[in-house]
Amino acid sequence: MPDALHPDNLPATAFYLLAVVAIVASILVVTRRNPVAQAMNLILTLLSLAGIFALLQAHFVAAIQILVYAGAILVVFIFVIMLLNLSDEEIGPPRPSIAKGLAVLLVAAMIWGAAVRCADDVLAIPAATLDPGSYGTLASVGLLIYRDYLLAFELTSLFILIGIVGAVLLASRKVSGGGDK
Amino acid sequence: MIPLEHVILLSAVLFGIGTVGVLIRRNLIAIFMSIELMLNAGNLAFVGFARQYAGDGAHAVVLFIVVLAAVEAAVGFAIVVAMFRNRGTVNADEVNLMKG
Amino acid sequence: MLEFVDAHILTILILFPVVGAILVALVSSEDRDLLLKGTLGLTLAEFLISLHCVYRFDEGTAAVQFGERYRWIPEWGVTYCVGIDGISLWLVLLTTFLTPLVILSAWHAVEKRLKAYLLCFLLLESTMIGALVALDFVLFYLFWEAMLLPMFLLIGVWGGQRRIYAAVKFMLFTMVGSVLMLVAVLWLYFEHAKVHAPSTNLLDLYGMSIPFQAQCWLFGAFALAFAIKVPMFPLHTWLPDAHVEAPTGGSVILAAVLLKMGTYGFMRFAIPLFPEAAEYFAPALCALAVIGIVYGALVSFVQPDLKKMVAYSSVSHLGYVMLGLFAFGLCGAQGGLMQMLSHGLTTGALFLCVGMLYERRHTRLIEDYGGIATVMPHFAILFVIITLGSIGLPGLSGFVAEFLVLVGAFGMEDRRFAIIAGTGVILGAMYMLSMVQRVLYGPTANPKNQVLKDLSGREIAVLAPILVFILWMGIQPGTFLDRSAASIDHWVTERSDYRLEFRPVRTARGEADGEAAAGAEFCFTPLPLGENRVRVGEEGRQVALPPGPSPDGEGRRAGHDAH
Amino acid sequence: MADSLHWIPLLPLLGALFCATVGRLLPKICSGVVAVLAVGFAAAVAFGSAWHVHEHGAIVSRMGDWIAVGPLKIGIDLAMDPLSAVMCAVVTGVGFLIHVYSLGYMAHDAGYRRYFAFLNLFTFNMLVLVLAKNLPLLFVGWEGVGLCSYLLIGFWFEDPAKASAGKKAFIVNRIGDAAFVMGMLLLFWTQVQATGVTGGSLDFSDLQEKRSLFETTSWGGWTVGTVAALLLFVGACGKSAQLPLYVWLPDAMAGPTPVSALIHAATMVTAGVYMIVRMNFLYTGAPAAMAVVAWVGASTALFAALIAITQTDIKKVLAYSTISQLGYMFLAVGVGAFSSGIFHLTTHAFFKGLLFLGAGSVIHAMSGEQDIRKMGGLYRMLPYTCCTFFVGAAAIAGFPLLSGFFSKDEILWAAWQSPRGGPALLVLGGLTAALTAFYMFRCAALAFLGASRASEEVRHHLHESPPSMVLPLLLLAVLSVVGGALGLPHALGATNFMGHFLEPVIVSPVEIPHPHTALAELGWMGAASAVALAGMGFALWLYPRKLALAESWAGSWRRLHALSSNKFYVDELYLLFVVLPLRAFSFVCWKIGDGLMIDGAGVHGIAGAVKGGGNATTSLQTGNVQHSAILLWAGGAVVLGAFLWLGGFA
Repeated sequence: MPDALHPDNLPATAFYLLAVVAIVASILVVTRRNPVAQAMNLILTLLSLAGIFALLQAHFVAAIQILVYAGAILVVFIFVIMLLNLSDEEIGPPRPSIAKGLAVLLVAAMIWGAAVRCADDVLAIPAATLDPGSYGTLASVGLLIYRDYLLAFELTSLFILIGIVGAVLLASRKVSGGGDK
Repeated sequence: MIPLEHVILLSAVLFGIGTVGVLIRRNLIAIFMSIELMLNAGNLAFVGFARQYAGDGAHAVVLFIVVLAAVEAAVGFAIVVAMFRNRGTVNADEVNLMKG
Repeated sequence: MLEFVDAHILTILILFPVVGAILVALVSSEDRDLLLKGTLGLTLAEFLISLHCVYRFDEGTAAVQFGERYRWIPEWGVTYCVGIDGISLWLVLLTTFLTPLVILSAWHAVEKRLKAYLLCFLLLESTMIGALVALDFVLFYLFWEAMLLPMFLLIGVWGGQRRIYAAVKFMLFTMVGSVLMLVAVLWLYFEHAKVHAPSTNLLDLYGMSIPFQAQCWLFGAFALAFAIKVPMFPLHTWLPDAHVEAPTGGSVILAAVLLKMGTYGFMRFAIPLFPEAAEYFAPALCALAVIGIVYGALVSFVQPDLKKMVAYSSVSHLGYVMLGLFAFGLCGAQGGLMQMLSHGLTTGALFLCVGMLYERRHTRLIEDYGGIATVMPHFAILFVIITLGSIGLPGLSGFVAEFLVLVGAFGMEDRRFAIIAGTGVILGAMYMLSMVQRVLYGPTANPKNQVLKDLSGREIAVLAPILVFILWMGIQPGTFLDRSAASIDHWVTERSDYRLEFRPVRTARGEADGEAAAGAEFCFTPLPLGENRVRVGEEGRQVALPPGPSPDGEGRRAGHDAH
Repeated sequence: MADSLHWIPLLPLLGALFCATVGRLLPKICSGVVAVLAVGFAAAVAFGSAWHVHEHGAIVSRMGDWIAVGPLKIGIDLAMDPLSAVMCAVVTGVGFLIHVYSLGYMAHDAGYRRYFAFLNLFTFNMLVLVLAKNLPLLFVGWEGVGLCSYLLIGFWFEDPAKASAGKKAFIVNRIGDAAFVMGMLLLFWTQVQATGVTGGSLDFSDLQEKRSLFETTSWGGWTVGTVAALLLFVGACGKSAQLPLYVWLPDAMAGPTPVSALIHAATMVTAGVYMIVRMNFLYTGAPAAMAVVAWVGASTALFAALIAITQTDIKKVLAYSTISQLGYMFLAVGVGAFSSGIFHLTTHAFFKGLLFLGAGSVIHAMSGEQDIRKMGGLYRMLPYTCCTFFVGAAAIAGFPLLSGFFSKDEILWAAWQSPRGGPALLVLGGLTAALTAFYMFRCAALAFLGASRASEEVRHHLHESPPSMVLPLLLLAVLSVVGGALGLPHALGATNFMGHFLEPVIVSPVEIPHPHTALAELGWMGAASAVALAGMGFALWLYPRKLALAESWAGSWRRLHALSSNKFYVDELYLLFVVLPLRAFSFVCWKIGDGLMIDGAGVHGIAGAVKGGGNATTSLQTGNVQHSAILLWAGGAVVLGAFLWLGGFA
């Protein structure tokens, strides 16, 4: 039996598996022309990430990821795509102009450079041992939210309110008359 | 045991792909999706580090980021809908009122 | 009351027009008569006050008189310090003398927005006097920039067709120069603050010894700022445009006083502060001055426009002033000062005459005129006398000034400047007389000229006082020269280590020579009682005074006679 | 009389002020009379002071100081020594006669008051010039007379030609004056540099004492004395219309004739000679300068005489004759015969004033006609004018025993015998004497003798001038005849009064040997009168009757005649080589210097550059969202990169 499936390094192989899935899916999100295909691939990416979260002991976050992110936000995505009944985007292939390509390469190189530069001195700090019971669980994160970060939490509610008002205002038919053309 | 640098690497790659999506795609919806990707890459990095240094505070932050993503999607789509109704297109190139 | 006026005469001279301006602002703009009469009254009162200044002026000393020094921003050592000496006395007189005449000349000339026009002049007068008497760099710079605003408005609002272009050009030219000057001032300030107590007071900065290399840069900055204002040869193109577009009153004050700010700046700031650099650059600046003389004369020879011609002649006349100053001789400097006054009077009067012609014919082109003498004999007589004064006919002010400048310039080791400046005298006669002939003599062919009416009583009243002074300066220049002799002599002989003794005004209250005023540290920021009062001595040494009543004995005597 | 010196110039000044101000209100005749009286009283005081000077020597009157700055001290001081006594007498005497003459001449002219105001102002300035005790005050009078000649030449300023003649006169004088100032400054600074700050003074007496200083210090290769003398001589050329700067005098005839008589014959033009005689110590110390003076004088004399013989305008003939006679005076001064120069100046004032006034009365009678070809046969209608004119012509030609004969004879003798002179100068002088006799009598004959060539209605208006004009003519005629007595040579047993009177003024006189025996003197006088009579005879023989012969001669030497009558095209040359290039150069300075270089390149250039820069950056602002995103990223990347490269997080 290959050591990959060996019980104590099972999580690592799971992680790599999920990582590959996430990367492939996100590439597809970016390159597919059909919006629905894009959405589906995005959902796949999110789910794989949720898996990774779980592997990293962030169980609550993984749950939230699946529930809120994949479940709610992506549904809205699909809903809007259906509402606008978008046809395939454009006939021609996505025309990545050289400038944009260069910019992307530059950015990727930057991020990789940053990662490498800080990786060695950051990673020098030894990994802390975790107490699986109390880490990443609903209880611990809940405590955090309602004790340490209470203000931030309340602010998010305000944040959401503004979002709702904005969305309603922008999208409502009455205001659209303001459009000039 | 998942090595941290791989998690960070994954996060960087996802973030890069998201950026490419934002810069290349002409369709606003595609741009929004790419932004979602970038946000998720961020979340992954948070969780990765949290796992390494047992700082579960990051989980709260990830939560807030998810909220942010939600609100952003909502407002974004409102704009897209308004624009679609006015301009009949969601193509980013046609919308250049801000020309200098 | 008189004692108060005596003690603060210069501040009064500066603030009186501002208060006047406020009063005039209250008058309704329909009531033209009251506006004009009121402003005229105010400016005449200002002139009387300045006469008082001349009367009380002590010829014997080169010290700064009627001095007032108050602490303005103690932290940085910025003082409100004003004083007048032989160099600035007559320029202040010129300002206060000409402004009422300009108001008188604007009786019918200005129709639209008369009130704003008069306000501009009152503010202009106050800022000009401020700049002339300020002895603190911050104060001087404030007035130096404030002076531009009213003139900018005068040219920009009441000007001719291309007034906006001219006003902006005038503003930018001066701004560029003064910004560089500001940099130099800051350098000086910080250099001074290293050794002495921080102070922007000119009297303290005079004593500084600056390495030659730095002196050259600083002198360059100051010289550029003032050369633009003078205007010297390559930097003069703003003057003809500003003059052509400015209203009559504006161009009179611009020519008579604003141009003198440049030469006054050289005399007060650039040369005394950086003597070695001044000596080093003297040949170059003399060359520019001489080129200016010939170039100004030649170009005004072919000008079709009267005002532009007189403007270029100003470039030529002020070339003489610069030549006089940089000859570093007593005759040269006195000649320069006289030329400043004589040019102020003659060119001011010329602009007034051109204004009178413009008021009648609304054109400035010489070929539109011809044979004016037959139609307007009084005007012709006055115009010819003023022109002769301007080209330096002996017996009129121009000759005394130019002769002294030539004597001064001839004393320099390189006599070529004097010889070329001498030819300037010929060119001067050429362009002025050819202009007089084309305007006054010949047949009055143009029908519009035949119906022109001669000068009214008011217009003669405008020109007559100027003529009196032109004759007075020509026949008896002693009255003007003697008052500035001590200061100029001090300026010439002690140029390498130039210091000015600061003499506050003599209060009649029996105080021995104004100690009370010197000791009293009245300042805008009230001092907490008992705090150790610091009095900045003349040399910038901090003389710490024991708290309590004004000191007697050692402290006072040390401060007073150690100039 | 000693302390009333300052009244001499002040009286005409008060007269001028009266005419200019109060006179405007009173009837015309008042200002005329006041002006005449002012000059009359001035003449009286002048003669009184002259007599006092003759008896007791120089008088000085100080009236405060004018400019006192450091080393430079100039006082308003007047002084009368024998030289200024003679000049004062001439100026006020001839001036008075011309003022009386003007009463009639200008009787019906509109600008009557203005004319007399200017004439009095001129007399004031001339007297200041003559009586000044220091060089700057002399210069004040010098420029003052220049101004008055400008005002009087352009008196009828409605006519542009006359106005520009006035302007031309002033500008040419100004060129001379600029050199004069340079000379003054040189003298002043040489003293200051030699004796330290306090040493500078421009009083004639001080200059006289320091003359050795001028001969020793050198500047630019020559001695200071020579350079200063030459500079002052250029000023004199400007004022006394010598060769390079004479062009203004013929045009100055545009002024009223009495003005020409007073200013351009008797007084102003002689100011140059007076100045050189006043500065004789400077000139005797600079032989090179004296040689220049002599040769310029002689060549001007000949040059002007050559032009005068073909002139047709009566006043132009007299103008060129004046230039020629002035050339004589400079010749005399140039060879060191200062007193004979002044003597000729005096006699010249008499007969040239007479000739001009005669010409004036002819023009007055011919109602403005000045061309001698249209005159003729005036002896019938204008007997007095004719006689006096002929007397004047004879005097100037050098008719024996008249004033001109003696003064010119003395000059020719000096030119020949003086150590500074030479035979060449004598030849020039003699030739000019002959030409002078010829053109004077040509003009007189054409004007007065023979048949009248005037048009009918002009001939109808012919009338003798009123007494107020004729009286001065008679007086001047008498003076022209008797004038010679002032300087009778030794041969005729009289002491040379003028020579002795001016003795104290000449500091180190040039020794001119007198003719040894009476016989040599008589012989010399005979030769001189022979030359004069030849010229006169030839002219009288040729002109009234043989006009056609003269025309034919003129035809045969057409080019020569054209050359002379067109004044050797000097005016055109000046225009071509001085005025036009100057105007062109100034136009270039204005349009290219100011227009293109300073304004165009400098000011607008910079403004244009700034605007261009601004336009370039706007192209970055495309509306496209993605472009902005890229910019955002690029910026972020650069900043991050720089941060990391420079130090990173450590």
